[in-house]
Amino acid sequence: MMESLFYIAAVVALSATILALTRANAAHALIYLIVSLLAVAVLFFLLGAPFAAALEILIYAGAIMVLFVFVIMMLNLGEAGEESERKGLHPRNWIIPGIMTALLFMELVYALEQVPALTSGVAVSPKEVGIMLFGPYVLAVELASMLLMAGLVGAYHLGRRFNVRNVGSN
Amino acid sequence: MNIDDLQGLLPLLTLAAGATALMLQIAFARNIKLTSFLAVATLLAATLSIVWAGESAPRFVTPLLRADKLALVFSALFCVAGAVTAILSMDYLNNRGDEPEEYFLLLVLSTLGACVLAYASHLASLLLGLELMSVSLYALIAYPDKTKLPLEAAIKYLVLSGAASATMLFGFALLYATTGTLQFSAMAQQLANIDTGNITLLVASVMIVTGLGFKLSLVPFHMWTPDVYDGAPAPVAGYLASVGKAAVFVVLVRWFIASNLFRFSILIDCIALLAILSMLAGNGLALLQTNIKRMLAYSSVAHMGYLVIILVVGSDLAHRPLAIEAGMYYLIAYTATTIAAFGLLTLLSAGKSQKENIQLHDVSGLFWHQPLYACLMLVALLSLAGIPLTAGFVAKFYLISSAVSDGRWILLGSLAIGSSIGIYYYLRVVFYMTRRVEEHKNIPEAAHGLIEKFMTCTLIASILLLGIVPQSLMEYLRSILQLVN
Amino acid sequence: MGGLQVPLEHVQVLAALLFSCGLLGLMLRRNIIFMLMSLEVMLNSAALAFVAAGAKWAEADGQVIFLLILSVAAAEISVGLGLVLQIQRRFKTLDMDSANRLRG
Amino acid sequence: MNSLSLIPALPLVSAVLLMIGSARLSKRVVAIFGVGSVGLSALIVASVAQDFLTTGEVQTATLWAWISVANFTPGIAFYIDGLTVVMMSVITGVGFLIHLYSVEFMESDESFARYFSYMNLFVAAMLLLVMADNLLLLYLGWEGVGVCSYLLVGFWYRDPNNGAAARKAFVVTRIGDTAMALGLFLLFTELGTLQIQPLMAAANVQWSGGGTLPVLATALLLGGAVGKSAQLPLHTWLPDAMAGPTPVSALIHAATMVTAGVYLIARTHELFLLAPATMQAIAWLGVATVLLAAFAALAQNDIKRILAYSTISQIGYMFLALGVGAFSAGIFHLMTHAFFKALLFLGAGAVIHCLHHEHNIFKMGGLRTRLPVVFASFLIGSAALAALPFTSGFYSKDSILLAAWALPDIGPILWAGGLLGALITAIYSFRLVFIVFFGEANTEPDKQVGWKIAVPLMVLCVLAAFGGWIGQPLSEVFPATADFHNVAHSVEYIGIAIPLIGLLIAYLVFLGGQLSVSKLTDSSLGKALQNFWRDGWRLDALYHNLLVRPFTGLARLCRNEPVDIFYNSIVSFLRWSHRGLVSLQTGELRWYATTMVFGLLLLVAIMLRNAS
Amino acid sequence: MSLAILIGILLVGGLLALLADRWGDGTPRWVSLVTIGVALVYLLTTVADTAPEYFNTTAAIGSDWITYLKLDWIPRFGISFELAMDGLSLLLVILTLLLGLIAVSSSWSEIDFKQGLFQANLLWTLAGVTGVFLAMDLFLFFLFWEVMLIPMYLLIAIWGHENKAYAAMKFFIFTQFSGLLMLLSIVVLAWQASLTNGSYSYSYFDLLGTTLNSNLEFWVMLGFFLAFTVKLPGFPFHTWLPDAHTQAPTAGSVLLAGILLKTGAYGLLRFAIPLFPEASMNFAPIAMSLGAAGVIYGAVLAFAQTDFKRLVAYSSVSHMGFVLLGLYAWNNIALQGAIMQMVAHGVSTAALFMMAGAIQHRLHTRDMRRMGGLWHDAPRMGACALFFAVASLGLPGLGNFVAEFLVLLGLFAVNPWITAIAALGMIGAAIYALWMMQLAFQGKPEELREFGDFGSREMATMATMMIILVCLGMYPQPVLDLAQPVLDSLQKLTPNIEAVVALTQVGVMDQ
Repeated sequence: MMESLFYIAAVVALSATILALTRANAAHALIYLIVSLLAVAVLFFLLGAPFAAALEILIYAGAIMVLFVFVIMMLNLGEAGEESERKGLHPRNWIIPGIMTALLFMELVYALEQVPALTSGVAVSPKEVGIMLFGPYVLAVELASMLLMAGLVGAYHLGRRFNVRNVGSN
Repeated sequence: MNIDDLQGLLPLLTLAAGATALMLQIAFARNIKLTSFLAVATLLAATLSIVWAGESAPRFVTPLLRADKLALVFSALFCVAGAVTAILSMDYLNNRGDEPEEYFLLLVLSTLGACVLAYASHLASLLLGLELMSVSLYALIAYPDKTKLPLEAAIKYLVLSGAASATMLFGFALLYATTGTLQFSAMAQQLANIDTGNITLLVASVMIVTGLGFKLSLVPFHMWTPDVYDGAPAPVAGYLASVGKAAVFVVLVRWFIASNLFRFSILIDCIALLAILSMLAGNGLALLQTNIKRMLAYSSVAHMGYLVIILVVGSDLAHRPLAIEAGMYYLIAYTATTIAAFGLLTLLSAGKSQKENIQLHDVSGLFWHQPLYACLMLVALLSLAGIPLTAGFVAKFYLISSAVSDGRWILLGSLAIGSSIGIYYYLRVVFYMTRRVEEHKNIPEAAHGLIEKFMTCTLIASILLLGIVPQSLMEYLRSILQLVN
Repeated sequence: MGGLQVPLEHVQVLAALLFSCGLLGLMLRRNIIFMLMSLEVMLNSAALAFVAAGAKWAEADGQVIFLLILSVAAAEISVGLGLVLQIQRRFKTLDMDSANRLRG
Repeated sequence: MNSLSLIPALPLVSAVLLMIGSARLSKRVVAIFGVGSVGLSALIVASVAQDFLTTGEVQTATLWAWISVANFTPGIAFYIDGLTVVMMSVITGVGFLIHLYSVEFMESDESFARYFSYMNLFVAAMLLLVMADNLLLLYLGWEGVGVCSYLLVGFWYRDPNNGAAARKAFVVTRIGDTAMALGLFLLFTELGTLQIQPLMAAANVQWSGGGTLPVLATALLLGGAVGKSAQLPLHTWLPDAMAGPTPVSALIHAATMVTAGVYLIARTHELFLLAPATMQAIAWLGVATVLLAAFAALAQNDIKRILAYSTISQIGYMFLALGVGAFSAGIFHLMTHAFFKALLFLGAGAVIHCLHHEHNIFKMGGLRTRLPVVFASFLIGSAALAALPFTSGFYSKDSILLAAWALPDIGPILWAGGLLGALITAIYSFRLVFIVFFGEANTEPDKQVGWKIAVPLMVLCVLAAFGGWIGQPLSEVFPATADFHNVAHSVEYIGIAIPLIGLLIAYLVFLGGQLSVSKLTDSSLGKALQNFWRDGWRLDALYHNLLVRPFTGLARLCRNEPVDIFYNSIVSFLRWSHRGLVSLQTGELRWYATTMVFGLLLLVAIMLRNAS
Repeated sequence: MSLAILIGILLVGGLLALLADRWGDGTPRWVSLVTIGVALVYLLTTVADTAPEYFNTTAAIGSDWITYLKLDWIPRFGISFELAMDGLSLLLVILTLLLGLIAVSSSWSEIDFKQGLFQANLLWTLAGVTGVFLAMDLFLFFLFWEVMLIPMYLLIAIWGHENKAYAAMKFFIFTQFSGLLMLLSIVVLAWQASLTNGSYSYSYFDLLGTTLNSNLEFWVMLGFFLAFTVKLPGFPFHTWLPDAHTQAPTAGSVLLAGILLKTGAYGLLRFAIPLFPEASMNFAPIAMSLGAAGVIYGAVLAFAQTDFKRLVAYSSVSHMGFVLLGLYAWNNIALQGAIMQMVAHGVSTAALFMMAGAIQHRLHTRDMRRMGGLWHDAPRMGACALFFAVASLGLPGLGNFVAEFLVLLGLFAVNPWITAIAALGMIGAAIYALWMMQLAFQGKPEELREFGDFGSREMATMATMMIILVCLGMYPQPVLDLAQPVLDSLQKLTPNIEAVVALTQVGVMDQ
């Protein structure tokens, strides 16, 4: 049961990702991406990481994707860009990236064959994670806050002017 | 965590506190003078704090950070470099755009990231340090808001750097899957039992090397370098080229030493390959550049190629101390030199003319109308070219000494060829600077404050001092590295 | 919970697949929004690999790192999207092939 | 000792002073310095010679140690024996007369001081050459006279032809000099010294006669001698060297410098005696040169070129003498030749001087009455040159021919060759006299000779006529030659008769007209032969095609530095690779990502390849 | 200490000259002149104090140094500030300072742009060259070796002629690349020595006896050889020289030809041969062949040139070929010849370059096809040119002859065939030297040409050089005596040399 659930989720995640990355319409792509993230959240859950699964949904699918949505809406990316995007996805453009990706994937798979052991399936509860976070990783949390501050300040500085002076000189 | 631990982290704490203070100050009252003063003060205070921090070193502060002399020395270096960048940027920012205050905040945050990298002894702190530094840099690169180039540079850097980080993270994950630990020294114990032919481990290492190699802009992960340097504001480019690379290199060396990755000879061979490619391609790419920033970018590719030689040499335990010492010296010399070279570009483009891309003909005749700045450039270029009496020469000598003792002839040959090509493009700048007055027309407006002059003299002096009396620094590095090992 | 009997290998292969998809997107797409999405996919795949490895060792470290990756992704994307706004404003396009002044 | 060093020092100092003060000194002062210094030298030489003749002692003097490295210790040192005395006397004596002559000859030249400076320098160098006690100092003088010759041949530097002639003179002799230098290296390396007397002593001890080393060493020295003395095959410079002022030709290219080769061989004759093969080669070279130059002289129209070829020919006799071992005879002919050839040149100079620098003999004629002094001197000089009986040339040439005859095996052939040369010598010398001084007058002289020209001419006339009776103190220097007195009288008679026959032929052809050669000369073969001889057997053209053109061609080919092609190709490669690399930097984000993936792919592939 | 002061005087003088630009228009050149004069006087007085002992000792190596100075510098690598002077260095330092004076004189009226900086660079070049001749620590030696290039580079790049960028760059890259190889060699040598000694040292004296395996020794020797041969310059590494000479200002050419080239010869003599005696000996046939090739090639190309300075430059190539021959013939006579050639060539070529500079200053061309008949306009100049032309073709009685003769004489004992080939260079020298005279000074003078003859300053300079050359030619013994102890000690260092010489000897002996 669990196993089949895992494989279903995996297929969903993969196909949703592929679809997301091949859409011409950004909004559609975003929806697929969210689906993919949700599928990954299921995987997390199945792997015994409920805390991660929750965060995946809350922050990734929730917060970060909303940012995307916000930007897409704001820029009003609609039909106008679609045509050129479709052109960009012409099969001819697929050849080199496709081959390289396939090669890389095969190399990785080959390398991963040697990863030993099976999953224990032991769940790690949010409590244990919390203890770690405020134990050995306390400084990491602090640093993450600094990182987010940097992101915040950067995003503020870059984003704040968008509507005020829309018409740039060059 | 006790008070001694905190004492060991003093530079980080100072920077973090400074950053918070800056943020608050900006939030409540925008005042560029105050902000810049505060930022410089923070950076200098962090520099000075290593004196006290050193008293409690070496120690682990949580598994994530290791406060030892090496970390402190490089923290100090990064803070000084940050301070110099901040000072040099003042005039530049005054003439560029509005709301310049966040610039200093981001600079402090970026320096914090670099210092974290110097302290890192855990993949988590490595990740955070790297990202903190990078994320701040993305914003710094795109900071001026009147032209397109910074934006383009920033987005290129962001996307590629993100991909590199993801690759590195994937490598971490594989590493973690194989060894079950994230801490460098614990990893060493696990790795000791692992066969040197373990594919997963090797692939993981290679992915991490890719990620870090990207930051160091080793060939073939160097493509972004010229575009980003070119588009970024000169002071930021200088900071990125010096601190941005030195921090990554320090952590790379730490990781290699602590978890003894030198055992994996095939990995070392890969690094040697990257080194050779970087030395040759970097110099080849720089050869006919007329844009000085791009030229410096390619030259930094080559210099990183020289630098990673020491990782190769370090694979032999007998020569590792010398190699690491050489690498550390090289980093310091390179940082000083790069800051100086880009500092000059900053000063030259500080004027209101808003000229961002300094071309060769823009420095034409610089010797005659800005002798002091020209001297700075001359010294910096000679140091980059590795001419005696400059820091760059002693560093290169150090590097060669270590490589010779390990008999790495192919690397040395590439270094010799690369350096000789390098002389051409460095000297070309010198030649342009010495062109007669009548031969050039457009003189860029240069900054001419007292502070700038003072900074120029200081930079010249530091490069020359490192080149003429290197003994005390050598001894100091030697002593602290013995402790580290 | 627990009792999932899937080889770790399979999870890793899935992560590798997702990672490759991310790279593919990066190499294929010209629109910066899609590039950022690809980036998200790559980071997400790394996170998946971490969580799987954490599950293997039954340690919390995997999830802690996941959390950190999450914050990294958030920070990167926020700055990235800020840049996207500016690019749209300056270049009037999000096509990175045409927003290309720096070269050579 | 002091007086010895003064001999070369006086002209040297005078030369330097004249060079420094050339712009300021008046012509009179210049003349006093120039002539006076040589005159003083001549006086000192006379006293030295007097001493020598009375005491018969060899004098030596060392001024200072020149170089001292390991066992190489040549000094600035002189060695005066009979040979040196003869040479010094000729140089300073004839030199003085020619200097005096020059004062009038060069009167109107603006570079008067420069001229005398060079001339004095030449005399000094020549004196060093003959006085040197070691071969290095000799070499110094040897090269010194070469440079002076160069300077004086190219004295009128505005005409590029003169410059070319001067350079030719220097370079051709330099070829010989280089051989000679190699000879010196060989001698020093093998024998450990360059001091002439010890060297010859050592050679006699260490070397067996006829060995390879003596032959090699002497052959190399001979190379130098051949170059300097304008013998086959390095004689081509001398006719061209006539571009210089005529007194220069008289002094350098007739009386002194060109005989330096003869002097060198005579000086080191003990070495040559150890190498019979070289000796024989010298003899053959001598005869060949005698004939070749004599025929060439026969076809010349330029008065100075006739004399130049004649000089080559006469030195050929000297070489013949040396080659057959008659060193005294060679030196004797050297001296008499100095007298009569200087006389002829000075006479020719006087003709040229009086005829607005006309050189072509066919444009002269009938000068017998107009320039009587010159005619007299020419007559006497030609007689001596043709070796008419009882002139100085007769005695010297006769002894050479007799010595050649006396040589076993090849002697008669050499003798016959020399005799044929003598015949032609007589023909061409009187051809010159008859054409220039008899017959129709084609040009009027615009001036007469003054006393400064006349006096030297007359003195030289006397010497040329009676110089054959001057004894030479050479018996100590050279080994005694074979006794000629038992030579058949017929040989002697033939030797006396041949020049007279030559004179007769010349008379019949050029003056009397009884014997017409026009049929011969007008035939195509005759014309061709005439041109062939006039061009000096076309050796110049041969050398030009064989040596000069390849050299200049090579130089032209290399002008733009062929080695740079190699370095430039490196540069081109770098540029090319730079362009290639830069073209990868397209600025496209997707492409950059692709390269990153490529790099990753590559690294992983390396890992997999090596791990598996 | 005195040696450091000597270098210090020149460095400080350079700074003063730089500042002197503010004090008045012509001041820098006076500062420069005085500085070199002071340095020369200082050197001579110091030497006069200590030298007598030097010349009296016939003692072993190490004690035959006139003065010696050693200060710790970078103990980490056993690097010290080690200066020492023996007869050879003394000779070359005197030559350096002397030619420094001449260079100042030749730049007297030529330079009107940034005179202070010009003189400063000139003095700093001199300081660097002096350092090269005195340094006994290989690291220090390398430092001076490289550093002197920078002021030289600036001299060419700033005050050079039309194609200065190319020339300066070529000069710098050639010397830098070979210098880098030498640095590698130095480091390898020091490292090998440290394996046996236990600690790093870059001191010449510590490295002298180092034994390397023969393969490594060859490569290390080659590194040194290349660096020095490029500087010398030996065929086929000479191509930077004609360009650099042609484009440099007169004073630059004078320095370049007069002393910079000598550093290469000095390096071979001081370092390359003594440090690696066996490898050098095995390499000698190749080195000598290169030398002979250089002699011939230089002579042929000199003849082919139409540019006055280029011609002189190629003649330098030819002359320095003799130095290479002399050094690798490796016997007393040839070595003395090589040293003599260094001095004599320094003077004669410097004079010719000065001549070329003077002509260019007056005619604004170096193309000899556009000259001709200059003797008429400037007889003094012509006489000087003639003197130095015949000096450079090796006229006996002048210094160059003594040098060439000794070289060939010594070489003949080692290899007669190479001697014979090199001797052809004497003919070549005659051809190009006289050709130069013909093109520039003889022939038809152009009418209506304003062409000033040498003034008294120039004549004084020229006369000095003439007197030096005549002295060298007629009484070279002081120079030979000065160098002899050095050569003696070198020969002591390599007792097995004679055996090797016997092996490489080809020729007459066997016949």
